[in-house]
Amino acid sequence: MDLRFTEAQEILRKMARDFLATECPKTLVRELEKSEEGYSLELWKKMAELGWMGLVIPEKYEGMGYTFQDLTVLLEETGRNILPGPLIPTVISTFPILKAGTEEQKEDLLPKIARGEVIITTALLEAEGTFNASGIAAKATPKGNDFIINGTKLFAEMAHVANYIICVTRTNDTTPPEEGITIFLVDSKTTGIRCEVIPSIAADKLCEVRFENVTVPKKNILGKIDKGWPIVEMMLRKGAIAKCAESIGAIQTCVEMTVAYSKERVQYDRPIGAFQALQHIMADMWTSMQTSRYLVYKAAWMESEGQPCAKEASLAKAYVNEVYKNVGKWAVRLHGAIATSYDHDIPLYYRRSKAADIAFGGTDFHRELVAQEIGLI
Amino acid sequence: MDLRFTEAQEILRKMARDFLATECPKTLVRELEKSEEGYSLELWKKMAELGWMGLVIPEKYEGMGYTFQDLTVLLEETGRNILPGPLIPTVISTFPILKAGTEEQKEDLLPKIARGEVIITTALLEAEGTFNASGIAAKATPKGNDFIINGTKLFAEMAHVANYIICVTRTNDTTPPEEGITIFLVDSKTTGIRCEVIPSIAADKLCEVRFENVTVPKKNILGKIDKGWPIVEMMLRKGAIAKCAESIGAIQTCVEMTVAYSKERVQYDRPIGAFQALQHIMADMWTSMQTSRYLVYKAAWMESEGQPCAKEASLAKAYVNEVYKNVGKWAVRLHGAIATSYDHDIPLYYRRSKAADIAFGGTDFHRELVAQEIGLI
Amino acid sequence: MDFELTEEEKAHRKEFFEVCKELEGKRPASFVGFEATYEIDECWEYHLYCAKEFAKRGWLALGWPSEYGGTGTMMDQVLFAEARGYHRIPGFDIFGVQMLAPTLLQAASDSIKKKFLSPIARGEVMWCELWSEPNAGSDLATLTATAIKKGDEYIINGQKTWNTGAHRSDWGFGIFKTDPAARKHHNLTFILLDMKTPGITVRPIPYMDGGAPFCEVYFDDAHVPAENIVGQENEGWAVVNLLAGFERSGMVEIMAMFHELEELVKYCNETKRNGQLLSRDPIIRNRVAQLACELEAARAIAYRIADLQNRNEMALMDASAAKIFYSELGERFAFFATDIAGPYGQVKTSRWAPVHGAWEKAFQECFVTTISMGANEIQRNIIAWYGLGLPRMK
Amino acid sequence: MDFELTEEEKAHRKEFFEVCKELEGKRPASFVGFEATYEIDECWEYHLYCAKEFAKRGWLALGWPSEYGGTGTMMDQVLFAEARGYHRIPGFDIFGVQMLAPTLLQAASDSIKKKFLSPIARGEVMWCELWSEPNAGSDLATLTATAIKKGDEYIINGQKTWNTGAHRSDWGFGIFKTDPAARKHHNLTFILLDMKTPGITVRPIPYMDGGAPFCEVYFDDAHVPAENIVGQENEGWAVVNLLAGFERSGMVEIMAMFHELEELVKYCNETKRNGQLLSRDPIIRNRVAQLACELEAARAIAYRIADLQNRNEMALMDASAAKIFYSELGERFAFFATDIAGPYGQVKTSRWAPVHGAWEKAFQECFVTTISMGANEIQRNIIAWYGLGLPRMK
Repeated sequence: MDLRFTEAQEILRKMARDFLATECPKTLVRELEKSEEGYSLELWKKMAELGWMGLVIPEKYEGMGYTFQDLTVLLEETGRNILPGPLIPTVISTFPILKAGTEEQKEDLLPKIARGEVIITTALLEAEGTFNASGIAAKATPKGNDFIINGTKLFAEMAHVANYIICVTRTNDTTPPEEGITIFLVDSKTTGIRCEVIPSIAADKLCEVRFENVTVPKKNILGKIDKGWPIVEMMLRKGAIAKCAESIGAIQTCVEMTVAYSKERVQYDRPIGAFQALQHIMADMWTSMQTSRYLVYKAAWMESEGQPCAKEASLAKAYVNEVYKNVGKWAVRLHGAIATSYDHDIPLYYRRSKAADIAFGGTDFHRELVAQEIGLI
Repeated sequence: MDLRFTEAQEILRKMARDFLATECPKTLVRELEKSEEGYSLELWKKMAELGWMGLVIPEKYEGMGYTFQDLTVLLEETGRNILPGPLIPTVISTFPILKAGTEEQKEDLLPKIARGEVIITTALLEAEGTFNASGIAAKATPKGNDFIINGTKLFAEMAHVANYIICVTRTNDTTPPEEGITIFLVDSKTTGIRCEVIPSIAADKLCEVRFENVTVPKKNILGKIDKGWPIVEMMLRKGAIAKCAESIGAIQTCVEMTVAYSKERVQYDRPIGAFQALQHIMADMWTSMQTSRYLVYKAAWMESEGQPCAKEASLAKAYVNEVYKNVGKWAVRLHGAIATSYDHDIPLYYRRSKAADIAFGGTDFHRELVAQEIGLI
Repeated sequence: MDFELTEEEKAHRKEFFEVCKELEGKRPASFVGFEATYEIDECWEYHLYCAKEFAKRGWLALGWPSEYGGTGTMMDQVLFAEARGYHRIPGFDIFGVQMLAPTLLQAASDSIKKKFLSPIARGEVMWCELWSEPNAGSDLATLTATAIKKGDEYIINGQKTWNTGAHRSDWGFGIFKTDPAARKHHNLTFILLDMKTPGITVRPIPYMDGGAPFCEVYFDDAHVPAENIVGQENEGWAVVNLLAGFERSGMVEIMAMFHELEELVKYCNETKRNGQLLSRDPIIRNRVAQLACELEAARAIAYRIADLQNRNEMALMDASAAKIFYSELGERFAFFATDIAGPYGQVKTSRWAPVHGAWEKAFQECFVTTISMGANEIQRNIIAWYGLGLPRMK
Repeated sequence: MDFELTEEEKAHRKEFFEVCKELEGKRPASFVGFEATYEIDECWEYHLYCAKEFAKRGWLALGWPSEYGGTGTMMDQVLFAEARGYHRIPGFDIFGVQMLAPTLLQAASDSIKKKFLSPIARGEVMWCELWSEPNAGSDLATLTATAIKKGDEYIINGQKTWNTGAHRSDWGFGIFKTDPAARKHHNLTFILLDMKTPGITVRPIPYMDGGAPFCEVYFDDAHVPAENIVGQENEGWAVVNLLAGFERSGMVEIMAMFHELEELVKYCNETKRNGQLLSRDPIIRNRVAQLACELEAARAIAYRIADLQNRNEMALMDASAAKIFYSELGERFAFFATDIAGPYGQVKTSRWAPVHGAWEKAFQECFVTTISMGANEIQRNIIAWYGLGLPRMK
């Protein structure tokens, strides 16, 4: 057991931190929030040069061949700084290709992803807003060598700029909900796809994607017909852990900024950080951060090692969701009015705490998974 | 609107407070906890002289003819001091007689209750421990002019010293659970009744009462056959409000003792009450007390006025249950180790917070009633 | 103890609710939450309209002495607040009507009262508060903005901040250092000033959710008539403390939450997830019920405060407790409602947003009540020090 | 970053768990919670028995230098703690083995080490801690019990309190004022003393639930050999601080809660209310799952501390955070489990009690961890001052 980052991870961390500090200042974050695209192509290209999008892609497909744990190390830094754009959607959408893609699909797409030429996202949620298979109503109907997709997907992050959309569809509605799901790799330029950005608290460009008689060739199926749900579960699990890692970074920034500010801000003739009531709140913020941190590291390690960790992923996500929102709230309150301003950095983190909570499953969704895993019948 | 106690209520309060301070010191409370009976006959007789057991009994039955609100004023004081014994069981068990008793039953029992000659309690709960009608399995079977009761009741407070037991039985199991309940007034000396005290956190002499072929004459039915459940609901409602009033008094003592101790106890060269972190905890204790208080007063007033207040009673009970446990917990923690001792007064209150929570329905039971009342379908 | 209203009070309450309900029908769709009053032009227009509607009924002078146009009782103020809160109607200038007017009635000279009370009662002049400065948030003793007397004027310089609605208001009341040499708490003067005075610049501060309820106000040699002060020169601290006592009635916010709770119940009764109505989910039932409990507890203590104030008794501890409680309940409500909405909890006002995006908005605007009007940490100090008599650490 | 144990560690862990599981089979039914060790005769006998079983395997000297009979590694200590916690096995004297032994190893003279370490490793001598006094709880600087040197003895007078298991223990270590005239923090000496010394009187303090894990200890001219001190005379404060660093490993308590969680799940899976298994109630599922999350978070930080300690790095902040977190989780666990049990949640050990009354007991005994071993308020100060570098108010 050695819970320190490896030397290579420390290098990755430091490079990422320095890079983001220079290349992704908060002025850019705010600018991108207000922009239509929600990401900077220039920054994206530089990230590609650093190999971020190809981090977990094997070297033979032009990736870096790093582990999932290494990815979470990077994401902790992107969370710490805030990095707007399609990094997480693209990286998480890469896993179904790695896991279930044909060699042809891999050879075609993975190098492009690694080079930053292709943005992918996943279109999972629909009108009911549930992460359960029962919520998938978008229908894919076979027609010759193609499938025709009809339905409306919601909250597909960055779909408006994605080149490909991993679309989770229902191909069989006579089976239990989990057993009739098929995943398609859809070219976003295909006729019949319409995309609209939903205004959201984190301005993270969640999209409504409408599929109206969208023709997708059979060869674009990822995995097997009707057998897509385990792949979705894998994405949700990896996505949950990834989001947790990002959240840990964000939580740390909130704690650090609050502690630093409390040492500077003078009221009643002393720094407000000298007031015990505030000290104890900050001690609790730190405690909740640190208890989250190793919970997430453990899940990331297990996932990275290929150990079954549905339980650990859900434990972490259910716990960190609440910690981030709570730490974010206290960061605002301890800063006082100044942190209610759009131009302050703290609300950037606070607003993202709500988006992070929702992404890859909210607290109650994951608690229910935990309940099953710990043996409640 | 005038949220002050009336002059008569102030007199009642003051008399009760002075009486209990003299007659029911904490040494007696601890003694009674350890005793078999759990109450002091001497004290009981003095209470009868003050008219407490007959407070809400009309004057024509030798009672005081006070209102339900007046009763809650008294109970706030008994909670403030802690008064062990069958006051609440007897008073709450009086309501079904007042409400549904025949004139004969009233004339027979009410004066005896008012004079302190008769202790009554209610046997409601059974093995499942639910406050819903579905939990009533004890069966009463007609036989000539009698009913034969079989079943086991649990958590019947002070049943081991009660002269009468209000026994809630099932007389019809083909109807919905609420529609086959009959209430019997049972002489506790009847053959076939066996009583055993269940050791409990508040040492409040909750009893298991076994009914084995217990013969009860038909005339001892309270209300009508199969129509007993609305009477139980009325008792639960009044009991919940009564318990809340008692709890408010207990909460107030916890807050007062903690504040006083924190002004005296010196650590690090100053009274611990000067530490802001503890000040804020005490401010929160006070706030939760005060928000509870007027919630309870409102429910007590509505009940007293005969206004429908199932919602208000459940709102109050669900809220106060948690406040009492939480204030009790912090009272112990702020006192430190000293309040973990059996000989300290604070744990007397803390332990009772758990018993108070359970009596007349726990938090989740009442939250569900609230959910119905606020229109969740 | 009696919670019953008199027949007259019941009649008034009915009328308050009826008028507010009617006004609700005219409310622009963009009015989501009270902060919209200051943020959106049509909402400010609506505010002015409602103010006139209230004024013509005498409702902006409830409980005032009749010589200043007063009508009704202190209790009417409470009942009116309930109606405005429940129906979420602006038109009641909290700075002018709720805070300044009672302060003037108690502490101002006759000439000031004559000059300023009537326009407030008529709903014609809207006020803002000029309190905090960048380096003086909770601690007003470290204020630096100055008002130096020169002849029959004060010359004001410096900066104020977090001034709600300053960009909309006609007049402002503020506190300025008039004797920089004097000792703390005896160097401040409470001054009324016309916001159109040359030398005053107002800049809205963008709020985290994109709105702008707050402003910064800059003073650059702004000349204000010396007669426009309340209380004695250099003794403005006493006026501030007096005014602070009128600041913390939570009834409007609490009743607004009652309405939000009804909307939440409706949403749960109408919305399916996993093939089941949200209202059938025991977890949701349990949590919504707990919100209802807390809300009712908040209302109960608000009534307690009203009862004390009706008898002109101090409600210091209760007011602080109420402020802490309802404002943090507001946070819990926002967190919980956005949770219930699932992925929709993050959606801003748009066709995808439940309840017009009110919950997402509340998730961000909840800080307006926890941080403003004496941050909750300060309120806890007040309860501890002045209420519980706990020693203040030096 | 690697959470994997080495093959050797895995083998050790397996053995620790196997032995503890076996010992669990011999546990008296009256052993409900660790406090029973001190409260009930047969539980104390069981403790002594387990100690011998551990000692003969060398497990009371894990990680010690081999010259003092040490076996295994620091990591083995952690794995052993997991096993003892999960199976709730006493036999490990937290005062002697966990706190005193490492302190002696770092700070005591060779003769002291030689004399005292071996009996600890053999499980033959049980220790108690003599710390707090009636007027010195968290603040040990105000201690008054004195040890005045006379020839080659200290004459001890005064009172100690909240001494866990003092009535059972053979020896005690304590801190006494040896130079009443010297300045704070330089007037205390760390002394080891035989509890059978004439002049020492031990009185158990009844705990709120009727047990008696704590004692008061009175000293009336008790003579103790002057050689029995650790560190320098008058410099006992440094020893206390050293020892405090060994005090706060939560692994045993955390693993005990894991077992309790399993019992809770089992109870919910087997118990019906309103005609339905408790485990089918979504509210219960949700809350039990949240307990599981928090418990796993507690274990994660305990591993973090183990990782630091394995490399001889300081774990000050993490240890304080862990202590706060697991102890308050213990409170939440107790509150929640007694809620789930409904009316049975109030029942003391008896035929009506679920899980032998463990939850009712926990409802009262949860304070042992929040208040003892540096109250959580003190732990929060430690994080704030020494961890976050926040200024300490004078």
